[in-house]
Amino acid sequence: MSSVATFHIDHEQLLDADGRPTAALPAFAQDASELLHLYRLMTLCRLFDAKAINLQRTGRLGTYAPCTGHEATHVGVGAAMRPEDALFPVYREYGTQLWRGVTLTEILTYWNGDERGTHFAGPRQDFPWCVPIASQMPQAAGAAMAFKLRGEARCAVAYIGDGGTSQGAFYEALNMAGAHALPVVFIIVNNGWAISVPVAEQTAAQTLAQKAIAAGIPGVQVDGNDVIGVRAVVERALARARSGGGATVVEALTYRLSDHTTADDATRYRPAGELEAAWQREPLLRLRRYLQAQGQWDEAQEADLRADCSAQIEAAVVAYTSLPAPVSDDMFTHLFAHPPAELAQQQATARRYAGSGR
Amino acid sequence: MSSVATFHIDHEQLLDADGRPTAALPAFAQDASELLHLYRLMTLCRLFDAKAINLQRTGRLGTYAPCTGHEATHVGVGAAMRPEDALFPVYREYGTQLWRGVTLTEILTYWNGDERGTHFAGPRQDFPWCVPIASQMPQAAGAAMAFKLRGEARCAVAYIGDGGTSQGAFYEALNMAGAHALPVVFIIVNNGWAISVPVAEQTAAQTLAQKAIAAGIPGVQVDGNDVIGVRAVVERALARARSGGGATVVEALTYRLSDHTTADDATRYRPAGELEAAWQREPLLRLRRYLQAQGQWDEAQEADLRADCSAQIEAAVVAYTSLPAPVSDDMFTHLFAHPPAELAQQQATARRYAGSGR
Amino acid sequence: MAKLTLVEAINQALNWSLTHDPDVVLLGEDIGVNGGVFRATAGLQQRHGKLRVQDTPLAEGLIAGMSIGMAAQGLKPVAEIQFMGFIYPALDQICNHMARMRNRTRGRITLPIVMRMPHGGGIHAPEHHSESLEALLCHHAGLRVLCPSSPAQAYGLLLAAIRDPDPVMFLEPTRLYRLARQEVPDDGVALPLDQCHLLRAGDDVTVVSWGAITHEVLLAAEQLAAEQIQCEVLDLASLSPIDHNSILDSVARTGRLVIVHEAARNCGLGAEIAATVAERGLYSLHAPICRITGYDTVMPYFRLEHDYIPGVARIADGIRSTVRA
Amino acid sequence: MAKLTLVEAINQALNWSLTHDPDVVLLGEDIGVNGGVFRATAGLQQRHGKLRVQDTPLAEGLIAGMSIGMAAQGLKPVAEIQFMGFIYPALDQICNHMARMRNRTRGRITLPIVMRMPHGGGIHAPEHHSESLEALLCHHAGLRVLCPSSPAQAYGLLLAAIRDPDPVMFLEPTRLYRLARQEVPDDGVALPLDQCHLLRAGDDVTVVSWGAITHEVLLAAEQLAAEQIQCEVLDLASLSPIDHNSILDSVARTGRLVIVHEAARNCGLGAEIAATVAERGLYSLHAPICRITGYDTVMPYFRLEHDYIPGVARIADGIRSTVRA
Ligand SMILES: Cc1ncc(C[n+]2csc(CCOP(=O)(O)OP(=O)(O)O)c2C)c(N)n1
Ligand SMILES: Cc1ncc(C[n+]2csc(CCOP(=O)(O)OP(=O)(O)O)c2C)c(N)n1
Ligand SMILES: [Mg+2]
Ligand SMILES: [Mg+2]
Repeated sequence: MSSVATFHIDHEQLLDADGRPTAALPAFAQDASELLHLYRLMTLCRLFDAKAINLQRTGRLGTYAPCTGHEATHVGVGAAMRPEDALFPVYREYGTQLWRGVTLTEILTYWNGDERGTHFAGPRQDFPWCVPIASQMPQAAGAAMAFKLRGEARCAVAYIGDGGTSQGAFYEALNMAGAHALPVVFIIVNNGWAISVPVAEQTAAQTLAQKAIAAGIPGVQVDGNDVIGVRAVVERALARARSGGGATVVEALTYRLSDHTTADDATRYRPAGELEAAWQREPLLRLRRYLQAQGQWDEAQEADLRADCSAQIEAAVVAYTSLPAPVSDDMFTHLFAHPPAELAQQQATARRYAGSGR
Repeated sequence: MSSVATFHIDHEQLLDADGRPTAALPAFAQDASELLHLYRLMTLCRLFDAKAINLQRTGRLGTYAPCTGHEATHVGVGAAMRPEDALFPVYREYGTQLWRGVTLTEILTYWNGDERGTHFAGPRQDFPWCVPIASQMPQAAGAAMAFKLRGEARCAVAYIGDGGTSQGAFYEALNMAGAHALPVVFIIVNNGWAISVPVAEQTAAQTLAQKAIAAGIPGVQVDGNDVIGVRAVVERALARARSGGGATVVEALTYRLSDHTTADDATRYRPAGELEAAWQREPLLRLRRYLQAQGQWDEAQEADLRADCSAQIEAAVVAYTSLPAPVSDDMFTHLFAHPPAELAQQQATARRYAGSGR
Repeated sequence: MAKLTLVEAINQALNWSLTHDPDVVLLGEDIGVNGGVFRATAGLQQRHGKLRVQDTPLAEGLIAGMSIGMAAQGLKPVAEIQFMGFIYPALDQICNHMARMRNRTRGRITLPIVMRMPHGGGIHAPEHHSESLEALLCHHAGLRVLCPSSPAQAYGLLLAAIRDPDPVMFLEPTRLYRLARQEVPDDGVALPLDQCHLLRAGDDVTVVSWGAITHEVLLAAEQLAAEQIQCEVLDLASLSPIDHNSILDSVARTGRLVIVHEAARNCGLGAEIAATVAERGLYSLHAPICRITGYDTVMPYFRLEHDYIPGVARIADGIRSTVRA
Repeated sequence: MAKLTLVEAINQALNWSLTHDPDVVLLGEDIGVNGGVFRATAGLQQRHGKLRVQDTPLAEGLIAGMSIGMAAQGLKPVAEIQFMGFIYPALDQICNHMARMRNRTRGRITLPIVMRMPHGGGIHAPEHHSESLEALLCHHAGLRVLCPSSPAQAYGLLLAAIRDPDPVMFLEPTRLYRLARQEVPDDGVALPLDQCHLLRAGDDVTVVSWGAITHEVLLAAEQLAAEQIQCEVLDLASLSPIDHNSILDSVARTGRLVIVHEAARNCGLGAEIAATVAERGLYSLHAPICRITGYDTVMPYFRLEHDYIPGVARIADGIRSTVRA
């Protein structure tokens, strides 16, 4: 037997759990204002999450998928992208979306069962949340193909969870991106769990980044709680993609510090101690420690930031709750550019019975 | 960055294109009668293929998928399996099926559009031909799960083509087999082409064996024109699976020396010279050369074998052509164990109009 | 005897099957420790072990395909698809293989599989969690499709499904999972397949429906009774095959037919029922057939779901007009 | 002007679109150098280049999903599924996304996609190469579904499909690919969408069908004309939405309705047509509606396919009984 191919998977971490740099930091991280920008958005995500969960618990929001624990990954990816790139989210990557212009009000509107939440005023080319797991992946490859065909220096960025890596669509997209050297970066958010199924039951692969090897593209792991590492790794992958180098898979290792959604109860299935241990590695703390150590952050600033975030969130909640209720016509208006004549009758029926359903 | 995982893919070849051993041969290959057994079946496959193509060209058979060029892979896999294992073929792996007891008559019956061809008298647990590409793969994982649950020392063996490795179902099955250490061996027959699409357009992966890395299971390449190598590699993989070691992916490198099917014309898309070059590496020749060099084979034996195969084939053709025609009831009889009452009426209608369709 | 909700009745039927038939194996996403997102399999892994109640990787095509491989080797897989809106990746396995294997192999390979899945809307769930896609499955020969409307039916039909030697799609109305309780003896007695159920007798109009919306239909029938309109309410229960004879018999007496379903109208199951009556029972009809269905729109996000799902008022009006036509 | 077969007319429409609209991109399996297994795309890659006529890896879900991503960024993908029996892996993308994206995003993201696929049997092909699955697609709101029955229709409808801003499923009857030739000017003129076509006028009975089987229907109508039975033959062409008004108008005149399709009967498109007439045209009917369809069995391997597909005799008998009822 002779060896015909060799592969390895690298892991990147720039800031450890204590907020200490483990290597020379990239240029953007030399600029304190850049890091503060990241930290502010991460904090907004964290506080928004708490608010959204509270709204749900008090009957003012539908089922909600929290992002607590993922802020470094989500914000890091957002910061690495350019506005003209296209994002293919799953359902909890608010940090990236907020960076790109989606509003808190839109997020709340969506989770309250209203299509108007998916009509992003900001990043018009970004895809909406994608519930059927992994189906966004081939779509991202398609967008990348469009950019390539048109010779545009734009990239697609697609998210997927650890659970999502078990779906065929995930591999199909990676394989296509490899075969055509498409400008797309796939971000696997390995948060340890797919609802109740731990990643070790999902796959025997020791890393999820190595799934890239099947597609003949590079795969790299990054500490997903290290926003500097995430941004650096994703920036490199995007630069490579933008210059015709093709796709990359980035596995961000993080942890879902919340329930899967507000409809879930993680205490039913998570082993004792795991959650507590994960809180020690959480992303905000380490960045704050680093900023404090650099003399860039103090208690007062923290308090100001929190007050500022809370005000933003409250304003968003007000805007959200004051949206007029959707009407039955909304089911029909956007179905087709040229609606079939037959639909008019149904639309009239719907109007007649609007509000009379249980 | 630190490296967190390393992988390599091995390639096995025991007999080179000139029929010269490239390493010590395994025990079974020390026994000339074993090798002659393999050679005989490979020859039967080759001659059967010619006959089937001829039957199709002369209007006595439907579209047929030839196996010429793949005989070493197909027969090698068959020889490595045990009768109690379960086979999940695609559509052209006759060598494996014949080894296991499927008959030439059944093969012809199938390709002539008749379900009776899929009712194997021999290996009752083997799956029939599977046309929807890659869909056999999760089924094989399921069979392996059944063996595992019941504590049986049996394995599933699933075939897939190079083109089939682009389908999500392929990866889903590999991943599952890894996650549960299932007794299954996946044989990727890399014959260079998926109809008109060459493997280089199918994927950027430099080997197809490395697709196994995505699933955390071993992947190995073998010269698919070397029946000794194929049998050895698959025997090892099966022994591992049978003893609880889990799944393996075997990539057999071979070449489709024929058109995709009799409905295809490969001259439309294959580069000049490729076919001719591939004929230099074909599987029968090298085994014959080896046997001749060992003094185990001569012209007279070859002539006898060919006559014997032709007689078998002619007998099968006679049996096939003398099968009574299927009847319209055949559409209904095996649909359900307990057919819904409503179907009786349709069955009667079908009988009334049987044979009257264009 | 404790009264059970529909989801508890399902749990009881699964437990009974696991206990009495060593070939029964459960598989699906989050059905193990977590007991299923609706708790249908709660406690079963603890009781029957990790091998017989298996969490799978997140891949519906895999779940269906594995079920085929397992069933062909003699097991009786009962697979869960977490929501019916996620059935699509499994359709290749279900339609191209599960439905066909017995026929394809002339009875050599048979597939006693049950695919369970929550069906329908009305529970304020996110997008794709409220779909009614029974027509897709019913269009494929070789499958049976069931949809219970009460805890006792759920228990008896699920047992029947698990015991049937052929694949059965088992649609569980989410709106009913916890709506009402009923005594459901754990006696292992299955209900017959291929039959519809009479929920209410009446002479003025035949109303056919199934699953969750039978409850709105019964409420409408109640209302109409006060107006002297007596509805005969048939619960299909078996969506494929349809018990057409029972429907035709009823229409022969009432002369009027209303079909109510939650799924989209175009090519929904209601069309098949209407078409069959227009073929085999046309001369019984005293009025046009009436379908009251979801609209030919996408199932909306939940704020509008009760404008999509036929409500009691819409159903009552449809029946009223049919009776008065 | 050269007379074209149906598959040549499709090639011509694709070539016209590639030539006149830089946003049009073709993708699929074996559509490039090989020109498609039916030669529908023959010569197009040579003429328009590898970027605009792309061979994809072998994955239908990928093809559909990529089409969505491409369309959302402004391209007009025309994707080929090699045979309709292989549509299943693409259904998640088609039904959960393609059909819904405009609605989901309130018109922000629109998807001008055409999915082309060979439809139906009768060409002695292997298993899974002869399926008629239009009902699956028609049941989903947000999609248009077309099926031409002549070269000129194929050309005009395919151009219309490519120009429509919403996703269109384009079903190509394999039996007709090379059956007959017709003059088809390459003038870039599209046919209107959402309309059925009158193939033959008559007063005694309305016969509705689509795709390949329209030819058997016309042969039957010819035969019956000799018996003084005048059939009005409507070719649906647009399978979703259905042009119900034209059917109802015709039935209002003839009083009788026969529907002929190759797909399985249960929950087939014929049911929708019959149901609609039983609702909106019941009082016109002088006889029971009659559906002549494929059976509720698996499409058999090809030796029996002509026992499955309704033949001229079965169609003529069905029409005859309907007229005499
Ligand atoms: C096709 C499909 N199957 C099942 C589900 C139900 N479901 C929603 S989220 C989820 C787990 C996803 O886990 P992962 O991909 O790790 O993402 P995470 O929620 O951890 O971010 C499941 C099974 C779904 N949405 N889509
Ligand atoms: C799901 C599906 N899509 C498309 C096809 C049509 N088709 C039949 S064989 C084939 C190519 C298969 O290539 P490969 O997997 O390399 O196997 P080979 O024929 O070379 O043995 C295609 C596209 C199919 N059978 N199934
Ligand atoms: Mg996860
Ligand atoms: Mg191949």
